[in-house]
Formats: sequence, structure tokens, C-alpha cells
Amino acid sequence: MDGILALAANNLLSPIILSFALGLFAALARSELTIPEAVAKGLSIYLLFAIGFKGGVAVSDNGLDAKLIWTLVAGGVLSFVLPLIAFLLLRILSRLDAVNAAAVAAHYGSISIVTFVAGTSVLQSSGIASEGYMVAVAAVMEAPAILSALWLISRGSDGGRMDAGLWREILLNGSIVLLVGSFLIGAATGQKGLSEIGPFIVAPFKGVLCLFLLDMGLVAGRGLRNARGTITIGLLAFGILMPLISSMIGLVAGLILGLSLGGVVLLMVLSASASYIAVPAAMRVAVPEADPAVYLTLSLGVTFPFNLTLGIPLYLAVASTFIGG
Amino acid sequence: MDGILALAANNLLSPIILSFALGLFAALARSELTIPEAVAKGLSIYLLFAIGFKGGVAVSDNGLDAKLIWTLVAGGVLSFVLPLIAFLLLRILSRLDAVNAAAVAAHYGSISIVTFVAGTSVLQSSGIASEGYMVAVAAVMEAPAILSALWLISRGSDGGRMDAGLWREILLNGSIVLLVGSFLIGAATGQKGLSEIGPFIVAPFKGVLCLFLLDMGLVAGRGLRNARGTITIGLLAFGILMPLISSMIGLVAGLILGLSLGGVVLLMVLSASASYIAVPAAMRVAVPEADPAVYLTLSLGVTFPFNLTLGIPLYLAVASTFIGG
Amino acid sequence: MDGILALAANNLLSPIILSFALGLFAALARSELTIPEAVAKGLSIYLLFAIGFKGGVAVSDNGLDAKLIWTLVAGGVLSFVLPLIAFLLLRILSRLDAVNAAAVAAHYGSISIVTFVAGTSVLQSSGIASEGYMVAVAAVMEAPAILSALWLISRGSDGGRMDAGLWREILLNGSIVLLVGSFLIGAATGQKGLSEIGPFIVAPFKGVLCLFLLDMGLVAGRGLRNARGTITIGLLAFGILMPLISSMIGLVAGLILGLSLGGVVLLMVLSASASYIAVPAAMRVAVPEADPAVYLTLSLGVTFPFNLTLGIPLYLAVASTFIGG
Amino acid sequence: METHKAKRVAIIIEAPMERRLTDALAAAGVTGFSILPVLGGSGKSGQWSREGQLGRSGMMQVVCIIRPERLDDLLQAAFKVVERHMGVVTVSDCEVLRAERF
Amino acid sequence: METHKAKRVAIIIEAPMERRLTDALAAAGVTGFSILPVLGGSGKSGQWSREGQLGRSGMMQVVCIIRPERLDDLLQAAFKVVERHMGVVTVSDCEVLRAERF
Amino acid sequence: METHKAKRVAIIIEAPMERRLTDALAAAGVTGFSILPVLGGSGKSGQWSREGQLGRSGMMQVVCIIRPERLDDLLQAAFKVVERHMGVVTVSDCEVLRAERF
Ligand SMILES: Nc1ncnc2c1ncn2[C@@H]1O[C@H](COP(=O)(O)O)[C@@H](O)[C@H]1O
Ligand SMILES: Nc1ncnc2c1ncn2[C@@H]1O[C@H](COP(=O)(O)O)[C@@H](O)[C@H]1O
Ligand SMILES: Nc1ncnc2c1ncn2[C@@H]1O[C@H](COP(=O)(O)O)[C@@H](O)[C@H]1O
Ligand code: NA
Ligand code: NA
Ligand code: NA
Repeated sequence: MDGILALAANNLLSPIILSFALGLFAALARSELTIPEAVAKGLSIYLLFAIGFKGGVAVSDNGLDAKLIWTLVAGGVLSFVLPLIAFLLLRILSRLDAVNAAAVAAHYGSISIVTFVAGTSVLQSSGIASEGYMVAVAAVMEAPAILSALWLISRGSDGGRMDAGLWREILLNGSIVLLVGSFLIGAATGQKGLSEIGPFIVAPFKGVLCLFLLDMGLVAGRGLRNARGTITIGLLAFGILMPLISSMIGLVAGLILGLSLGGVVLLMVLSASASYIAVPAAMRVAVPEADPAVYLTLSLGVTFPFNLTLGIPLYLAVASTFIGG
Repeated sequence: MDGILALAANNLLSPIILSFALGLFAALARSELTIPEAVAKGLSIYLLFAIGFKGGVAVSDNGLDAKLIWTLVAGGVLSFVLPLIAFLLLRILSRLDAVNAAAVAAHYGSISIVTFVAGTSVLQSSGIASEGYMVAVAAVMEAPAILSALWLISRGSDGGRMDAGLWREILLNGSIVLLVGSFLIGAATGQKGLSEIGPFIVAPFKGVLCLFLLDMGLVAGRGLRNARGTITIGLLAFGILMPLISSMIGLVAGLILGLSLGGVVLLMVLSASASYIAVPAAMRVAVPEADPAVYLTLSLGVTFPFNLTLGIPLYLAVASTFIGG
Repeated sequence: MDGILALAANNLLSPIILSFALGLFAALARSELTIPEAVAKGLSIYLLFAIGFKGGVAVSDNGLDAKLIWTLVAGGVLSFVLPLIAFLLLRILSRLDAVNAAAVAAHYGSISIVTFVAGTSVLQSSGIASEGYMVAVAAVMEAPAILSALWLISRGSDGGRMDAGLWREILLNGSIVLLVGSFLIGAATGQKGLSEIGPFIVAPFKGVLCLFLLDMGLVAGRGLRNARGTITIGLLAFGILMPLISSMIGLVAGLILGLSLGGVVLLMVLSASASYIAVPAAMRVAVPEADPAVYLTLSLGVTFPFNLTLGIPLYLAVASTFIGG
Repeated sequence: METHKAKRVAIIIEAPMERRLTDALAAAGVTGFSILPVLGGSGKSGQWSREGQLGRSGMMQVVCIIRPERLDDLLQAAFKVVERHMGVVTVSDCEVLRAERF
Repeated sequence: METHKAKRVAIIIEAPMERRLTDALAAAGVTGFSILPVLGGSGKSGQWSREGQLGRSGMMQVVCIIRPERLDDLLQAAFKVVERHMGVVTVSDCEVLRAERF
Repeated sequence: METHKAKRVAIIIEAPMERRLTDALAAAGVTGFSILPVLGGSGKSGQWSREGQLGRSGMMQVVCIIRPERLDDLLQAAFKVVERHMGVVTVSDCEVLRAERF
């Protein structure tokens, strides 16, 4: 228990978390501080490229693990199943109608790559290794949740929410393509590739992450300010309970798969995290009647900061008791 | 004297100054070279974050100096008082009406963070240490000058130029929040934080500064080109005399406070520098009848290059004779 | 022969080329992945600044070579002459009318700085030195081709396509000013300047290049998708034959000038590469009746990837047989 | 100078719907349009701005200049896409130079 | 398709005044508007462009579609903000689809 | 509030021609205009978007509000520049506040 607290405190005092807090404060205090949209997109392209590449290099170092395929399959199944649990929990805890509940649920089956990055960064400072292919698992987990939510919505009624265009948009959305693509580039070029571009994607990584989290704090803060009233106590409870439940399911999956300590933690983090880029865009197209203020505020304003600050250290602590650091 | 010249020559031949000169040349020659606005904003966010963070780490290293509070107070007083002097000088040297003179004066009480950064960079290459909290002093000096100028304008007449919104905008403007915020993050995380994000905010710093100054050269050059006719000989004289006077007042304040050589130089640089971001925005809201071409051209087209090239080495030379290198 | 293949294979497996391939794939698969325009411009400013600066430092190290002037002159002549050859070849291989053929020809006399950068990067990983001033040659080669193409078009008819404004735009276009400017800054500040900003412009360079090529792949892929039908077999053949011919002319020029192996290769690369920024903009102004889809697709969609993947290793292999590695 | 009567249709729509809208326009035979950025705004669903935007997609504006007799086709096509979505569709009169291009 | 008469008000104003303008609009009961970027321009105070802009704030355009009977309230509110400042206010006629949303 | 009749001219033109257009406007005595970005579009020469743009220059929109009696001068000046180039020129009626500024 002391260990968890020390870990959490240590995590809370990192420049990364404090940058998020600064952004949150600035937005809530109505400061004019903003990160231009193009810069924020540029930072996220950098992060996706770097994290994918490094994952690929790790795979090229350690060779292809027999567990790889099973872990990818498990990721897809988790992403599909978690929304069903989220949907049930929402119907119990809140008064959201089925459409809004399903839209929220989709976000919790999918993942947040920044939460994943924050997880790897905590592992790294604790000196814990993890499977390089967890990046590929992250990519696999982005989309199935959307399918599952659309199924929840159209049970019995028209299934006409998915057109071919939407499918292509979801599967080829920018972050999946960039993550998988740079993963493959990293796997193909290995240590030799890393030695060429390492000074760009390794050393400055955490600093860039700070600026990115500053922006996420700003965006989350503005969202919270505008969403006063939208988020009830029930929804708030959901936003914290759901990642706890998901992470436990992720833990079980990780233990069954026989992943390393780091791999289990990352699978817990992926399960616990909620999307705020790919899924919202898909929901606007397929489920325009759902209120974006609800799902975005929950995902980015409640669950994201919870995972970032308390969740990740907690998942690490829990996984450690099962696997032994 | 030789020392000053050598220092100035050395300073003039740095990539930083030459990048500014390149931008100036390109703009005056009407080249289409531009730095996209979003990139320029991104660079300035990087610089503010890095400078604030490093200042905070320095404070966490050296502990809180008893002088800190007094230096902050002195900064506030300087920022409030310098506009009054600037106002008098303008009324003597130029034919600006009271409103325009006050608007210009506000800029000279406030500060330019890039001039400050250039100052720290000269100190650094001369191996001179300075108080880490000078960054916080920079933040404190941004706003009081605005108040002082508005008081000059509204003496006797309506005081209705400040609304609560404007106050909040000034005190929570992006650069103050980012500077103070990253300063606090640096102070809280100290060397440990620095070791995490150092490769991002330390090593590439001067290179980023070059690109930023390239942009400032472009912007200053375009401003000068458009402002032909606006800047009289009297105003030009003001743009060079005023930083000399301010820096001497800064020198006295620094000596009284008992700052280190580096600290005195930075206080001189802050006093001598003129704002071109926060104050102009405030003036457009509160004093729309003042002509932006006058205050922006003076601040960015005259005083900024003067400080950057000759001013900083001069202030360092003068301070050295009082304190001894 | 084996050497060429190994070199080409090695080149094809670099993160730089694979990033281009990723962009190409994403665009052809209609992914929504995009790099914001401002970020792409920011990356290109970084690359131009870094490459110019490093070239200048190299010149300041090695002193001014007697060959410098002659190489610059040769660059200018090549840029002027190559469009005439391109024009003839196009009239033979394709059915383009004279105006369109001349517009395409202009692109092949001018240069692509990214191809040049890719060339230096291949030289560097093969440990082959080159003349620092080749950067200046690149700058010199940007513009004469435009003049030559306009002469082709206006033979006999009105010569009124060039106004003074267009001249200034071409000669002072952003990339020439930045390249020459940073070259001069590098030459003036030498190793001392490099030690200040090296961590920014040297270590991360290749990583930045990856992101830039990702963007170029995206743009080329979208261009190819939209240009279905525009590019005939004849044009395709031109897009591959022309760089081969140009590079041989560049080889002869380099041998006559007595450049080092690296210098000869870079002159071949410059001759073989085709413009896709400066020349298209000039053509839109001076030759609006020419179809941009033709010249842009040829230059960026055919010749650029050819040079990047097969061309550069080939030029290096050929030059090596003449000079000896 | 000689000008011709035309209609200017401006459609403000969520960015993720942009491609669907332009595809629908193309299908209705409307091949001329321009896309303008929107930085922020306010409406029934509250206030938003591109820089503070959760999920960051925001809205765009599609502007079409068309011959008056083609207006109804265009509106019908646009309406099908906008129908269930946020968005504002306005039509106004204008004159164009070089009408042969439309 | 059925359309309804409306007014389109476009206000070009300095960026630092944007929030004051939209607050004033909200206070006058105007809840629908969009904000468009302006890259540069020219007027009495000379020429400017966003990329070469000293101080870099520049101008924005606020566009409101409103029912004709609400026009005067809006103009009054806007005028108070724009009065002492640079800026251009134009009004034109248009038609809207889905008028029930306004 | 009191408004005055004016004309709104909007010219969509290739970015490399922007300076030539604004110079021509200035030469014709038109000193008030604003430049708006265009992100993409479609026309006779096919579809384009700023982010996927080969060569990346794209198009811009120049908007001028002028007094009706000055319209023809403006159109003549604009036409000379646009003539051989891609681009769309539209004119519509509007009302302006503070007409003394035009
Ligand atoms: N009356 C209006 N005038 C201009 N833009 C509007 C108007 N109403 C809505 N919008 C734009 O359309 C977006 C969505 O509107 P709504 O669906 O009403 O929330 C707003 O955020 C604005 O950008
Ligand atoms: N007649 C006009 N048409 C379009 N935009 C204008 C006009 N006059 C002024 N503007 C815009 O408003 C800004 C300020 O105008 P001014 O206050 O006249 O300097 C200009 O820089 C333009 O962006
Ligand atoms: N009818 C139209 N309505 C709006 N914008 C248009 C129209 N036609 C052309 N444009 C714009 O002008 C550009 C060039 O048109 P074009 O010369 O027909 O290829 C297009 O890419 C659009 O951005
Ligand atoms: Na999840
Ligand atoms: Na000052
Ligand atoms: Na060439």
C-alpha cells in the first residue's frame, strides 16, 4: 500500500502530469493560452510515429513472440466486449438513453494512445520491460468497440448506420495507419534504423509529451467548463468505475496470455483508457443524435485524468502483486 | 572598451543574431519567405516552457533566496514606473499626443521575453551564473506597465478603460501562465524533472531560438517596410535612448537588491526591453485610438534589434565594471 | 553490379524511404492521415536551415575552393540547358503541346532539395565526403530553368510572360533565401556556430526528414490518385529516362570540374531531380494555360520516388566506377 | 462588366461529414465548390472553438456558386446529408463574371 | 425545397475584440454564429497579413444568420463593440433551410 | 440602425496570383479588402485540398466591400488579373454600417 502511494506520488510529481495540470488550470481560469491546432496535430504525429517505431524495433530485437497473435486477438475481443459492460453499467448508474449510452460505451472499448504512452513512460522509469508489440495491440483495439456500439444501437432496428465509407475511415484513420506503419518500419529497420533516427524519437520524447499533455489539459479544461450540468454524479461514478473494471478484465486477459509484468500493465492501461479522437469522429457520422458533450467530457475530462494520475500507478501495483516485480 | 567591442562583435556573429538579420533582410527585400503563424506560436510555446522550467530547476537547486520576494517587488515597481519616464521622454522627443505616448510607454515598462532569453544566452556563453528566479521577475514585469499607462491616459477623464475581462486577459495571458506554470513545474520536479525532459529543453534550445529569431526578423522587417513615415527622428531617438535609461535604472535596482552579476544584467535587460505581444493586444482593446504602427514599430523594429545586438553586451560590460566579472 | 543492388536494397530499407512509402500507401488507400500544412512548412524550414548551415560550416572548415565559382557557373548552365533537352525528349515521347512540354521541362532543369538531402544522407551513411558548397550550387540551380522554359514558350511570340514582380519572386523565393542565408550564417560562424546549434540541426535531422518524407508520400499519393489518366506511358517513360540522362550530363560536368566523388554524385542528383515547389508556383503565374496535374504528377509522383529509391544508389555506383570509392 | 445571375449556397457542416457532402454534391452534378475553414461558433449545441475543441474536428463551410436553375438539385442533395446533422444551409443571390465556366 | 428569409450579418473585427463581440451578441440573445479566419487585408490603417503581423493578432470574421426581425437588436449590440474599433459590418439577404433552428 | 447600400465582391484566385490581384485593386483605387483562406475545392481543373496539395499553393479568397458606383472599376481591374487564370468572381448586394469608412 505504501508502495502504491509512493508510486502515485512520484507519478504525480512528474513534469508530464504537472504539464497536464497546468493546462487544466489555465483553461479553467479562462486564460487565453492555446496551442495552435496544427502544432497539436504535429505533436501527436510525432508521438504516434515514435511510439510505433520503438515498438517495432523492440519486436525486431526480441523476435516474434508466439503470444503475439493471441494478444492481438485478445485485444480485439476486449475492445468488442468492454462496450457491452460499459453499456450495462451506464444504464444502471445514469439516465442516459440507449443511444447515448451506446455512444459513450464505444469510447470505453477503444483506447487512448496518450494514456498508453504515459503507461510506458511509468514502466520505463520503474525499469520494467514490456512486449514491443503492445503498440500493435493498441492499434487493434481502436476500432472493434465502434462496431459493438453500433450493434447495441441498431438491435432490432435498421442496421444502416455503417456505410463502406465509414468502415474505411475507421480502419484507415490517421492514428491507426501511422501507428501500424511506423511499427512496421521499426520492425523492418531494427536497431540500425533506430541508430539513425533515435536522437529524434528517443531523447526528446518525454519533453514533447509534456507539451502534448499541456494541450490535452487545455482541451479537457475547456470541455469541463462548457459541460457544466452535463455530467451527473452517476456519470462521474461511471467515468471512474469503468476504467477500474476494464483494467481488471485486462489483468485477467494478460495473466491468461502469460504476458510479462510490463505487458500486463499495458493491457490493463489499454483496457482502462477511453478514446477521444477516433471514436468521437465515427460517432458524429454514425450516431449524430448522441450528445458529444457527454462522451467527450467523460472520456477526456474524467477518465483520462483519472488514469493518468491514479490509474496507472494503481494498475502497476495490482499487476505487481500478481506477477511479482 | 576593447572588451565591450569584442563582446559585441562576438555577439553579432552568433547564429542567433545572424538569423534575425536574415529574416530582416528577407522581409526588406520582399522575399516571400514566411514562417507559418502556427509554427511561430509553437516555437514561442517551446521557448517559454523551456525557459520557465529551467528557471524553476535553478531555484530548486539553490533554494529560495531571501532576495526573491524583494526582486519580484522591485520588478513590479520598475514595470509601473518606467512608463512614466518613457511618457515624459516621448513628450520631449516627439510630437505624439498623450494617448499615443502613453500607449508607447506601456510597451517600455513591460518586457520582451526573447530579449531576456538572448540575455541569458549571452551570459551562458560567457560562463556567468544568474538567479533562476529572474524568470519569475520577467513574468511579474509583464502587466503593471499597462496599468500605469492606462492611468496616464485616464487622469481626469473617464477611467472606464479597464473592464474585469481585460484584467483577466492581461494577468492570465498565455505567456505569463506558461512562464509561471513551467517555472513552478521546474521548481517542483527539480533535477529529476530536468533529467527526464532535458534532452528536449536544453540541447536544442539555441537552434530553436535561431528559427524564432528568423521569424522575428521577418515580422520586424515587414513592420518597418509598412511603417515608412510613421517613425520620426524623435521617435527613433526614443527607441534607443529609452532602453539605455531603463537599463541604468535596472542596474541601480539590481545593485541595491544585491543580485549577482548575472542577475543584475538580466534585470537591466528586462528593464530595457519592450513588449510586442501582451501589451499591444491590451492596447487594442483598451486604447483603440492609439496607432499600433507607432508602438509596434518602435518596440519590435527599433528597440528589439538594438537590445539584441548592442544593448545586451553593453549592459553586461557596464554591470561588470560595477560588480566585477 | 552486386554492389549497386546491395546499396539499393540498403537504401530501400532505410526509415526515410519507408516513411515515404508509408505516406504513399496511406494516400492511395484513401486514409484520412494528413500532416497539417503549417507543420509541413515548418519541417521544410527546418530542413533548409539545417542543410544550408551545415554546408556553410563545411565551407568554413575547408576554406574556399578554387572550384567553387566554376561549379556555381556549371550549376547555372546545367539548369538552363537541361530544360532544352527535356523539351526535345517530351516532344518525342509524348503528345504534349509546346506550352505544356516547356512547363514540364522547366521542372527538370530546376532541383528538388529533398532529393539533394536524401543524396547527402546516402553519402553520409556510406562515409563519403562532399564539397560543402554543393548546397549553394543547389540554390543557383533553382531559377535558370524557368527562364529557359519561358524562352522556349515565347520564341517568336510575345515575351511578356515575365514581369519584374515574377523575377523577384523567383530569385527571392523562400527556399533560395533560406538556403543561401543559412549557408552564409554557417560559413560566418563555422564550428563555433555549429557547436551552439548542432544538437538542433544535426542529431535530429534524419528523424525530421522521415516525417517530411511521410508528408511527401501523402502528397504524391493524392496527386497520383487524382491524376489517373493524365499520365500516359510516354510521360511515364520521360519521368524515368530524363533523370537518367540529366544525371549523366551532371556526371560529365562533375568530372570536368574535378569534384570529389561525393560532389559528383550530388551534382548528378541535382541534375536528375525535378522541382515541385518553386517552379510550379512560377508556372502558375507565367504559364497558367499549362496543366499543373501533368508537371506536378511527373515531378513528384514519378521522378521524385524514382530518384529517392533507385536513382541515388545508381548515380553513386556509376560515379564510383569513374572516380573510385 | 457583364455579369450573370447565380446563386451562392453556403453550407456549414461538421468536418467528419465533409466528404459525404462533397460526394453527394458531385453525385448531383455539382462540380464547382470551395471549402472554407470555420474556427469556432455557437449554436443550439453550445459554443465551440477549434483550438479548445474536444476531439478537434469542428466544422467547415462549403460554398457553391451555381446557376439558379440548378439550385433545387443541389439543395436536395445537400439536405439528405445535413438532415440528421448539425449545420446551417443558406442561399443568396449573386452575380458572376465569366458565367460560361459554371 | 422550402426556404425562409433571413439576414446574414458579417462582422470583421480585431481578434482581441472577438470575445467581447460574441459576449455582446449572446447578451442580445443571438446564440448562433460562426467565426471565420481572416489572413490579411487592407483598409484605412494600411495593409496587414497574419504571417507578417507585428504582435500577430490580426482580424477575424463573425458571421450570424438571423431572422430579419432580430436584425436591429444584433446590429445595436455589435455596434457598441465595434464603435471605437477597426472593423467592417455588412448585412445581406439570404434564405435558410430548416428555419425552425433559428 | 442606419445602413448604406454597398456591393460585396468575392474573388477566389490561385495563391501565387494574390499579390498581383491586390496590387491591381490598389492601382484601381480599391484600398479596402480582406483575404480569407480556402482549404480546398473542386472545379473544371478537378478537386484539390490544401493538405494534399502538390506544390501546396492552393487558392485564396479576396473579399471587397465597395460603394456601388465603384464596382465597375474594381471588376475591370480584377478581370485583367483573373482573365487567363483559374478563379471565380462573384458580386452581391449588401448593406454596411459606418458607410463613411468606405
Ligand atoms: N445562426 C447561425 N449563424 C451562423 N452560424 C451558425 C448559426 N447557427 C449555428 N451556426 C454554426 O453551426 C454550428 C452548429 O450549430 P448548432 O447545430 O445549432 O449547434 C455552430 O457552432 C455554428 O458554428
Ligand atoms: N472595404 C473593405 N472590404 C473588405 N474588408 C475590409 C474593407 N475595409 C477594411 N476591411 C478589413 O478591415 C481591416 C481594418 O480596416 P480599417 O479599419 O479600414 O483599417 C482591413 O485590414 C481589412 O481586413
Ligand atoms: N462553382 C463554384 N463555386 C465555388 N467555388 C468554385 C466554383 N468553381 C470553382 N470554384 C473554386 O475555384 C477553384 C478553381 O476552379 P476551376 O478553375 O473551375 O478548376 C476550385 O477548385 C474551387 O475552389
Ligand atoms: Na478501453
Ligand atoms: Na522594459
Ligand atoms: Na534537375
